[in-house]
Amino acid sequence: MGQYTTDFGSIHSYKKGGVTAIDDDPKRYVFSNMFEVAAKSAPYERVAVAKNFEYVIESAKAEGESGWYTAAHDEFVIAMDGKVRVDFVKLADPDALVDPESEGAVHIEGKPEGANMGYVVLGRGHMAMLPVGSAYKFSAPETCTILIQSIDGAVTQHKWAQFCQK
Amino acid sequence: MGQYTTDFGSIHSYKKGGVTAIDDDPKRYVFSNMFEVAAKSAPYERVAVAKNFEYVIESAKAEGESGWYTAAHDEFVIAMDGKVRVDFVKLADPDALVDPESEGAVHIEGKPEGANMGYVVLGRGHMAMLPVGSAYKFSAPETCTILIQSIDGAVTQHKWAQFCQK
Amino acid sequence: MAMKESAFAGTDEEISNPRGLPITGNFAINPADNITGYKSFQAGSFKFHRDEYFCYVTTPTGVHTMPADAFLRALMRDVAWGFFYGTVNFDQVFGTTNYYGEVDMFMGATNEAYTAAGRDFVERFKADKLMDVFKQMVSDWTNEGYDPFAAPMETGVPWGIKNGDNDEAVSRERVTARRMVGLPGDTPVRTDANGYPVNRMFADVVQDQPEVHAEPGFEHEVSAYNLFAYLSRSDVTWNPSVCSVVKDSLFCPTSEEYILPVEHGNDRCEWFIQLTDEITWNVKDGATGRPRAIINMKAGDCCCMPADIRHQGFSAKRSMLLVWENGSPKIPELIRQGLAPDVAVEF
Amino acid sequence: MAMKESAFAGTDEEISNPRGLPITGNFAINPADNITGYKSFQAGSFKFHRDEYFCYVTTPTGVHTMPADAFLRALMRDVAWGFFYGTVNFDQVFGTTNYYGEVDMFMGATNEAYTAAGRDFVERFKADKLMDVFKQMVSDWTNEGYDPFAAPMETGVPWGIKNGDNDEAVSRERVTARRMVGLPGDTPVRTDANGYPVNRMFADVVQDQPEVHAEPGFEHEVSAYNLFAYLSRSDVTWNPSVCSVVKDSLFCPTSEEYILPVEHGNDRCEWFIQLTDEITWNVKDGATGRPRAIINMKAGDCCCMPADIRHQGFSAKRSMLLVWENGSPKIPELIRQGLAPDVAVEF
Ligand SMILES: [Fe+3]
Ligand SMILES: [Fe+3]
Repeated sequence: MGQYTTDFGSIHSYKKGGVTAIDDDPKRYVFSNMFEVAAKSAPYERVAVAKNFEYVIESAKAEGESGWYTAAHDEFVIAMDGKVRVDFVKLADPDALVDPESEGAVHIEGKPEGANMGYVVLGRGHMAMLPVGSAYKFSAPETCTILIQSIDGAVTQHKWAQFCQK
Repeated sequence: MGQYTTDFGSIHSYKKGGVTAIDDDPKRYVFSNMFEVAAKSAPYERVAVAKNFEYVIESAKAEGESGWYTAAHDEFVIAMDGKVRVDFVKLADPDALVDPESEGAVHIEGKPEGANMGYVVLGRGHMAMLPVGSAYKFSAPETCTILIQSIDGAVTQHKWAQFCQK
Repeated sequence: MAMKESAFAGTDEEISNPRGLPITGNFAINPADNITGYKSFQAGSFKFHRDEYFCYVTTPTGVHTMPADAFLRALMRDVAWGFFYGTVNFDQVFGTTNYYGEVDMFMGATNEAYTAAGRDFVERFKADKLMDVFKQMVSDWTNEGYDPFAAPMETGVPWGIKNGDNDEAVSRERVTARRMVGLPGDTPVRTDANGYPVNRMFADVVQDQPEVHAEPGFEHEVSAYNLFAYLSRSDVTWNPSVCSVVKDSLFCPTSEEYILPVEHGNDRCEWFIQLTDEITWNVKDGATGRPRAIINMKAGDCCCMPADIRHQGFSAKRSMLLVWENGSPKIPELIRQGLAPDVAVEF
Repeated sequence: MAMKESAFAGTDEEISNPRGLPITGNFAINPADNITGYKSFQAGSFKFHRDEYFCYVTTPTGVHTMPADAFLRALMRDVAWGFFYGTVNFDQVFGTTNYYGEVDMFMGATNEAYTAAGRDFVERFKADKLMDVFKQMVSDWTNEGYDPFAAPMETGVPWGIKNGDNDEAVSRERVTARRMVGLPGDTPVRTDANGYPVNRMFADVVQDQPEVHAEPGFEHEVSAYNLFAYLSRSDVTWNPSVCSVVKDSLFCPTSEEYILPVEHGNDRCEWFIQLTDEITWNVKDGATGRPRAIINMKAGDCCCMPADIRHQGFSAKRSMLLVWENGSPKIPELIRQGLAPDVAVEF
């Protein structure tokens, strides 16, 4: 048996497939590439690459430090192609920063108040929880891509026409 | 591995399949069963069970002795389900009995003139040639079925509506 | 993707029944055939039997024949997925449509030629009753050495008369994280020690674990794991398992090799995020079966399956695919009533 | 009344070309891939490559993917049959149509969705040139231990990277009697001694020979053989061989097990006479691919395949089938021009 090489792709090197229509409109498939989206966006712009009713998956370029975020529900992040550190603070008063009935992440000005929960350092393919009730911040020594499971909200960018196959 | 039983069918015991139409007319498939055709026909009636332009395949009940036949071209016979003897005579004057340009078998009154060529005794699944320039006669000690590869001609019976699935 | 068990019990809401069919009973499991050694099965007017090469589905409108490997691979998914979301087309003729508590089983209902000629046949069953028959069928019809979850290069062949079983393989519990894999008390990560070696086609996938520095008291919240390593150790193909949950948003990554054994007919939008390598999807119309598109996905590609199609994937090298589902039970009926669109995003 | 094809006007000896296509050249055989070890091939705008699981056909309109076993079994038939009569659909997308001297190779031309959307792609080739590429392809892509002519229970699996070959199996000559099997100087009968043992599924087929009592001088004419024994010793499946000939009337019996590896699209009527056991045929429209009928044939059944359909057979136990062809080269054009009917008999 031969040796296999797993093809991961990265913000610096990705190939795109695509939709070959037989009898359909390629736009219906909302086809994009998360690495291209991240590469062509500003750092930590959380651009939706998938959406299903209120739910979204966001792709973002991780580069240097992000601001702080929180949400009224769990979110999850995957480091797709490089090292990303995530710092967590247990919010002293989460409801003051985000409506508990709301959905999607919100940006917090400055470091929020609360206990230091610790941090994780993710390598390629690692997934971390962004737990409800906490705030989190990303930092990346080198440019890479993060994928976030969340809900459409204040910080979510919609650039479908720019990135999706027509 | 289990023991396998090959299912042959015979004039005395056959099962029929059939056409289940999804979006078609079953008649287009001209579906019949050679054993049924033979069973319900008189001995040595050569009933077409397949036809493709001038060519036919005939099924016949072999029972006792047939008359003598000849044709201006080769024919072939398969004994499907029992013992059949075929006797051959080298015709002294074949053109006198069958137009050399004609197609299909013709019946000959009485034993034709010519040299005795010999005979074959076929068991189930045996195929014999009915060579051009000769006359042949079938005999079967017990009722069984013969299948003849020939051309549509004087002796060929057409009973499609009687035997084919509608 | 696995439905939650509660779906079988029925929900408080009314179960959709677009065809207005009554519930069919009349289940039977018949003794093993003397020659093949396989049991035969009955659910309503549907009868199932197999021989050395084929599985047969018989209804009052006719018999449908499928190669045993194709049938068993599809049956295995239908069982493991709990009838999944929408329609599981075993092939272009036979399949099931999930209404979450009740199931329509059909011959030809998603095939234009059958429906146009009025030759389609459908009956409706309580999901748990039909599942019970399906589970016994996949158990009885799977021989020793054959694993209908495995890729062709990793298993034997299903042909021949009854010869032992592989109940260990066909009764695998599907994996459903409640919050995230690796959290204390949630679905554990996969290791050599718990029986999940790295697949040969993922030998180059780094098995490192994230650095987790949780302050005391936050060990249940500050948590991470190596998803790619987790997927590299999957012992099954084309079997999404829930790895992280945001309300009804379910990340269901899976490892894929060879061909998706069913044509999955969506009852809502479903997203594919290609994590590694490459998959090609053949997309057909959900109702008629007509080809609509061919989609090639490479690592990083994101693509939506609209709610009105069916899809079947091909993966030459084992690959990691993130299947993303919105598990809300309300969506299919919204789409059927035209209150929600077939497509996820209009731009 | 016998209707002879020569009775119809309007035929000549020119090669039919209903699409009016020019002959395409540009054939290439490319060196083995570094990873898979398989060569790739080109004929006109069609490119062919394989990997461990799949064979790929690429045209300017897209890539079509087929499992390697399905592709190789179909390719083997197309090669062994010399492109056969009419259309050999490798599956519902790719195939060849024989014009007897020239061949149309197509993607989607017999698939309603492709043609309706104008996505079909067809090129025309000199038959011998294309055959040369196909022969090298089936030789290179077949690994040691796999026989694309054999039934699944009688051979290995085709998966994996390049690993030896099975040229002995893939270069079998199709057997074509000139007058009848067993005649002096014609195709010999099969015996243990000449390398044709009885197939395990035909162990109960009596191997007796007919009594032949030829008078001196008539040994070349008084002749008979055991056809059932001959078929019980066939080492291939779904590969009709000519056993007796009345002008253009060709008896082409064959032994069948598992699934006919192609959907054969007729360009004339073709007859099936079920000699033993049972075959089920799935019949689809020749032009669109829509299901039209399912035909179950038991021993003794006789059934015509009309000229406008395609068919694929399933045989659970190895069975004997007499395929009967009218080999007249004039028929397809008569049918295309509407001068002869699609059906063999109207009643
Ligand atoms: Fe799906
Ligand atoms: Fe055919």
